[in-house]
Amino acid sequence: MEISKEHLLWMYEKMKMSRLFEERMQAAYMEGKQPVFNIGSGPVPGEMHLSNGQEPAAVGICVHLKKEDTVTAPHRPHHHAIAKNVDLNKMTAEIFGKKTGLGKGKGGHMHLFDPEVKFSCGGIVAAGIPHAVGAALAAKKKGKDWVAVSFIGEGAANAGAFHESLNLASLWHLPLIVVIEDNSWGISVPKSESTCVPSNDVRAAAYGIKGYLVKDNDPFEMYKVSKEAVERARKGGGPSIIEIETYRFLGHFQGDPELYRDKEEVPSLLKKDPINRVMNFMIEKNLSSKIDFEKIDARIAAEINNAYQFAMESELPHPEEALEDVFV
Amino acid sequence: MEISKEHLLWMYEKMKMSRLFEERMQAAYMEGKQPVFNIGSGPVPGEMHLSNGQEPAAVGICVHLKKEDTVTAPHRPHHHAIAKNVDLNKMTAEIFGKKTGLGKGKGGHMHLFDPEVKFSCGGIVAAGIPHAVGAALAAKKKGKDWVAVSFIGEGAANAGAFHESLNLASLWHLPLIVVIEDNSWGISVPKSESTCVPSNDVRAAAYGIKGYLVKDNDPFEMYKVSKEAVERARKGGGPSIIEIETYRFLGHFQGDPELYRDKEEVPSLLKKDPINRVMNFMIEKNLSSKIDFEKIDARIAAEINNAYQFAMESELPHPEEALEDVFV
Amino acid sequence: METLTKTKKLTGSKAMTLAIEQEMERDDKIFIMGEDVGTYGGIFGSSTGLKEKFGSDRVMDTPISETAFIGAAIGAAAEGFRPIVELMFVDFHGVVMDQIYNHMAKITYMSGGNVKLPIVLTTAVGGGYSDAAQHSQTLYASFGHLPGLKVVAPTYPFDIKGLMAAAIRDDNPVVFMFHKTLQGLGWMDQIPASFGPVPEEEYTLPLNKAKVVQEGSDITIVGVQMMTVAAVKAAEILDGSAISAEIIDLISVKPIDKETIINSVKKTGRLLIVDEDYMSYGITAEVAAIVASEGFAALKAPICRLANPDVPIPYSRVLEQYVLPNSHKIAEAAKKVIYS
Amino acid sequence: METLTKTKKLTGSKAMTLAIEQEMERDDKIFIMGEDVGTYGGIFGSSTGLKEKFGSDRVMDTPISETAFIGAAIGAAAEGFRPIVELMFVDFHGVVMDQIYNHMAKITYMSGGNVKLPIVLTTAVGGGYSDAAQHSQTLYASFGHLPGLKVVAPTYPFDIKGLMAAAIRDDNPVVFMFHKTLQGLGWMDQIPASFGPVPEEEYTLPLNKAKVVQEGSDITIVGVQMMTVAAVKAAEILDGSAISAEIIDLISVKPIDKETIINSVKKTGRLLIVDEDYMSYGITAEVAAIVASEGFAALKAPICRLANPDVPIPYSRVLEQYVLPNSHKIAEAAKKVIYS
Ligand SMILES: Cc1ncc(C[n+]2csc(CCOP(=O)(O)OP(=O)(O)O)c2C)c(N)n1
Ligand SMILES: Cc1ncc(C[n+]2csc(CCOP(=O)(O)OP(=O)(O)O)c2C)c(N)n1
Ligand SMILES: [Mg+2]
Ligand SMILES: [Mg+2]
Repeated sequence: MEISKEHLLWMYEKMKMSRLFEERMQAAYMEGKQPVFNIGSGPVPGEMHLSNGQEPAAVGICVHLKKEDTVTAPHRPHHHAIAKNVDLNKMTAEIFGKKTGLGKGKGGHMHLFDPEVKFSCGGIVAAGIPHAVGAALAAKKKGKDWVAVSFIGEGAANAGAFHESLNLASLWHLPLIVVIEDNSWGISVPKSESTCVPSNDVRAAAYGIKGYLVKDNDPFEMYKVSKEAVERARKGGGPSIIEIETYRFLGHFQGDPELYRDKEEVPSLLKKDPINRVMNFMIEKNLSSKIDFEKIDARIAAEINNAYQFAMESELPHPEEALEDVFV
Repeated sequence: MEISKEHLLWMYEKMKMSRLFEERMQAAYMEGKQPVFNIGSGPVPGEMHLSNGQEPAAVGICVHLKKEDTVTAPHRPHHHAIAKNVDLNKMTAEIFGKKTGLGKGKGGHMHLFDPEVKFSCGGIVAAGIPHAVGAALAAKKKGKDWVAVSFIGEGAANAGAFHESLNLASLWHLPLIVVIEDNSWGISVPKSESTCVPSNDVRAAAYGIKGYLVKDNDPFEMYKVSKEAVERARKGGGPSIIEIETYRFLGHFQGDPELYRDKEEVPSLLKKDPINRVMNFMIEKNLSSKIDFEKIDARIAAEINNAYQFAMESELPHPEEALEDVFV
Repeated sequence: METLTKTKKLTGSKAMTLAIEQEMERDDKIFIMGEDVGTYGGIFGSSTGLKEKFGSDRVMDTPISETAFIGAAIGAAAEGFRPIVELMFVDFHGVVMDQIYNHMAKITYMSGGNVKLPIVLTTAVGGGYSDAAQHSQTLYASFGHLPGLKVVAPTYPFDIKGLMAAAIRDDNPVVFMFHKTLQGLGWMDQIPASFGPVPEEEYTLPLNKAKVVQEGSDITIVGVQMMTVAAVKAAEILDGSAISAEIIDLISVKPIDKETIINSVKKTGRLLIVDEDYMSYGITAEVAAIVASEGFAALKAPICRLANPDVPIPYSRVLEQYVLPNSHKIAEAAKKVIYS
Repeated sequence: METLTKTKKLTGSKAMTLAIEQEMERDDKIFIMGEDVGTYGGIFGSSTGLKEKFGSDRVMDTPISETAFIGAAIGAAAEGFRPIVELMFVDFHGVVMDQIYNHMAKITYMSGGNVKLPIVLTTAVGGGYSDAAQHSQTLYASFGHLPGLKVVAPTYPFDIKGLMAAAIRDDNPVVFMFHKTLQGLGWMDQIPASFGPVPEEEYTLPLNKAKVVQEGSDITIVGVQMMTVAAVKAAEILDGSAISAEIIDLISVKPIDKETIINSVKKTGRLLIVDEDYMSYGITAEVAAIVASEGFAALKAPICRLANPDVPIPYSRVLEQYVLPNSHKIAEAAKKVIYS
């Protein structure tokens, strides 16, 4: 399949934006946590799950999505949010706990809600899948060709919510796509010790639907199978499962000592950086030049800088605002 | 496969016992509920789920089980209990709410526990599967060849517990067999409106295990595939799924107006009574005679009569005993 | 309320379905999902006749997948629908509590008020008919404890209708607990309280108000659903002993209408709370604590609590009746409060 | 206790794992299951070093399938094992509550005492470090409300060790809630209370007893875990105002040790209860209700409750700190009880 230059560039940009956003976040998170790490300290406290390396999963499918399509993401949500065009300023501000954040500082990094672009995420493994089923049901009820994509980790494919949701979505022929990011790990537990099948695409058989397996974090293949799955869903062809073998460059959360994984693993993964892969492909195919990419990178860096600036300069909420917004 | 006369007779007897037990139960349940039905009245109050027609599922596998093997059953548990040799007197007494019952009258028809033969059941759909996983894990830990069988309805195969349990059991190579009794209905909801695949044996693929489908409530086929599944489990070959198409002769519970099902359905099912099927087979094959069966039936009827006698004559618990047994 | 003249005598079930029907006619964003809510009409009559009227697109039977379909109600609500979703028995909440309390209840807050979830979660509660430990609970407090949910448990048909309409119109998740015995179903105990006058017209009642169902001067008895009914009966017994009981029907489990309760205790000086739920951390605890902290000065005697004594609900009738409060136990308890 | 001489200063985490280790050495029917309990040693250090010592057959990592593996603990316990099973954060209970409250908690009762389930369900509770609405709860009352579970929430390392040993030896399901901040982990807030003297020898402590951690005469302050710690700090502040506070560490969430609390209130006449959990239907409610009903005569002032004001736990530090009780708020509240 040919991927248009426009789409390739879009994927590159979103991947790069996610990566730069997270590199900056990594630093911001460590502020106030040195020399002694304390999870509750600094401008960005609490848990922090970064997605460096997993970008292809997000961009390969979101490139096919519209604003009206729904995305639900798990505890590791930044790459999805960025690929779904979540407001970067408000998202950053939320993670800094500011009043200008998506949730006025109430949600935080694991609970980002941007109804403008129909994005949400949450901290409970697999819990976002039913929400996507509901969005898909709403699309069907409205007679729209909108789809719902639910991103989960490979660990989440063993949770009951996965099964119930896929059965329901298949039964009702809903436009749901579950993307399983297999980064080999559920915190410290390797996939081989959590999932009884080598890859979760085979579980599609349990729901009479189509399952895809994307190997080796391939952004192009992810693009391809996602296109097929999204198109089928839009046409009323029902749900799909896409599993992508991806890479977790960092710890489960920041501060994770990672004693459970081989010291060789990350360096070898880093060699296969998917962002470079797209860039190199485009340069090889003469679709863009090094210079083009430098310009793009600079623009993205500026955008991210703005977002962080906005977040840092924004006001903290007033303490008493904690009592507001329980109900609308 | 040849089935020994002994096994055929065992299956017949247990099926007949279950049937006669339930016919008597049906009458006992209606006592005090006529002319006006009131679920809380009579010697046997509360919900009552009978299994008439579903006997092959229970006997076809339990014939291969030992005392040390575990069985967990759902809200419709009498045929399983009888096939697992649960103490008939105590079980009947329990259902009559008597002090001599399995649970001293605290459990009731949906909560029968006979640790002597490792039988339990419960009122929450699919909740017994994890308990069977635990029993299977215990067997493995002890180095025994014991297996655990969990009976569920086809409706339960769409609950999260089903998925989590099978993944875990397959991952840990546990001797678990999940028997799905597809009686076409989950209360009023037909299978076609609850399960997205025609039969649940295909779901075995999601766990890399073996799945079997027994058609048309066939006790002989149930015997055969169960033998294979149980033997494999005993040898450390891991879990299996067996789905059997079975018949629900009665309502979901007693008192169910059954407005949702075709008036023709039950009469046509009744023609295919599995108990007669076994009996006729044995008579045809000259393994037993009509007279033999009459004798057997009389013996069973007497046994059941004893159990009901025991139950009815037993004392009710003292009210204050309600406060005992929360803890051991 | 005064202007609503045309009333009918309806059961709790009919009052509930009438409210849903009127709302569904008014607003096509409302739909119903749950196990056996379609052709069966709800095991406890919560949707009788609605599938016939509105079709299977708006009254949807579901698989036994509470996490998926109650979670789907959240996703659909975020998209502008107003789902009514049924958890058949409240006893099953444990398979889906995460969706209810971590998501349905918190998303509005976590989104800073940017996502609204107008969902009514209906669920049947209550025992007394020997359905044993997994089918007889009320679990009022299990829902009342957790923030982000409005929780109502109305008793009488009039309140059932008005509160259901209000619950549907509310833009927040409302847990609507209906008591099986108060549905007035043909196959359960027939009690007068399950049958009462209900205006045909549409009306709503506040979700957060308790109601003084009977005035009195010697003791305040707070109950909810079947315990309100039992308290009213107990008041008759007490009448014979010249004790005048004021009966409050809690209706709203969360938030609790402190004002109505405290005002009553200011008048009577004595408080007895009755609950079909478990004692510890239940309604008797919360109401007692409210009064002991905010209405303390009015108390002339120790507060008295009557509830299930922290045991699973036993099957055998004699055992179940022993653990459930009833009018006689209430009358006894009230006398003790007054005379000791 | 007097004879236990050889003590070490240990963190909460070390005290917990030492108890488990000693018990596992004693009894090979004990095994551990949970997410990341193996190589990782438990996200909050509840099993550090145990896999290395006992191997992966006795310290088993599980998939993210709480219903399956916590349910499996029930099945294994019925077969004579004594599983310790971990629910990583108490916040996740909603995906598995059915197994916990309808089965683990009730099977012994429903079987008339014929099935015993010696299970320890460990789970991490508590906030204060901006982990937001789905990872910061304590939910003491969500467990305390339901019958059939013993629920403990110890504060200090000495109690953690003795209670863990007792929980393991108990033949009933025990929910063992350990507070993240009290584990004394290197990557969290370092507080003195998370570090303390612990006897090396084996010992057990009663699962159902509260402890007077500091005697006083003007007011009784009841807390649990971090609220006990905050209360002790508040007592120092109050000391400055010549107010003598008696601090009770609840330890047992279910059953509540009524005697210890009422005896204290008899002495002080005043009661303040502090809880990191939600206010409604929480510890403040239950303790207040106990005293307002069974210790009423001793009360000289309204009972005071301090807890999360029924909102989900917000992420932003300023917001979270606003909703959580702390030593200053406790001191303020205590003064109010005394002076108004
Ligand atoms: C129901 C539930 N159980 C456990 C957790 C704790 N937890 C958070 S992330 C995680 C691992 C998830 O693994 P995976 O789904 O593979 O996603 P990844 O972190 O690898 O992106 C776990 C166990 C949780 N948040 N929710
Ligand atoms: C978790 C849960 N949800 C719903 C129910 C109510 N319920 C009891 S039996 C039943 C239908 C079960 O259907 P199936 O599994 O096919 O078993 P069958 O009754 O046909 O034997 C339902 C919905 C329940 N007991 N538990
Ligand atoms: Mg992963
Ligand atoms: Mg069925």
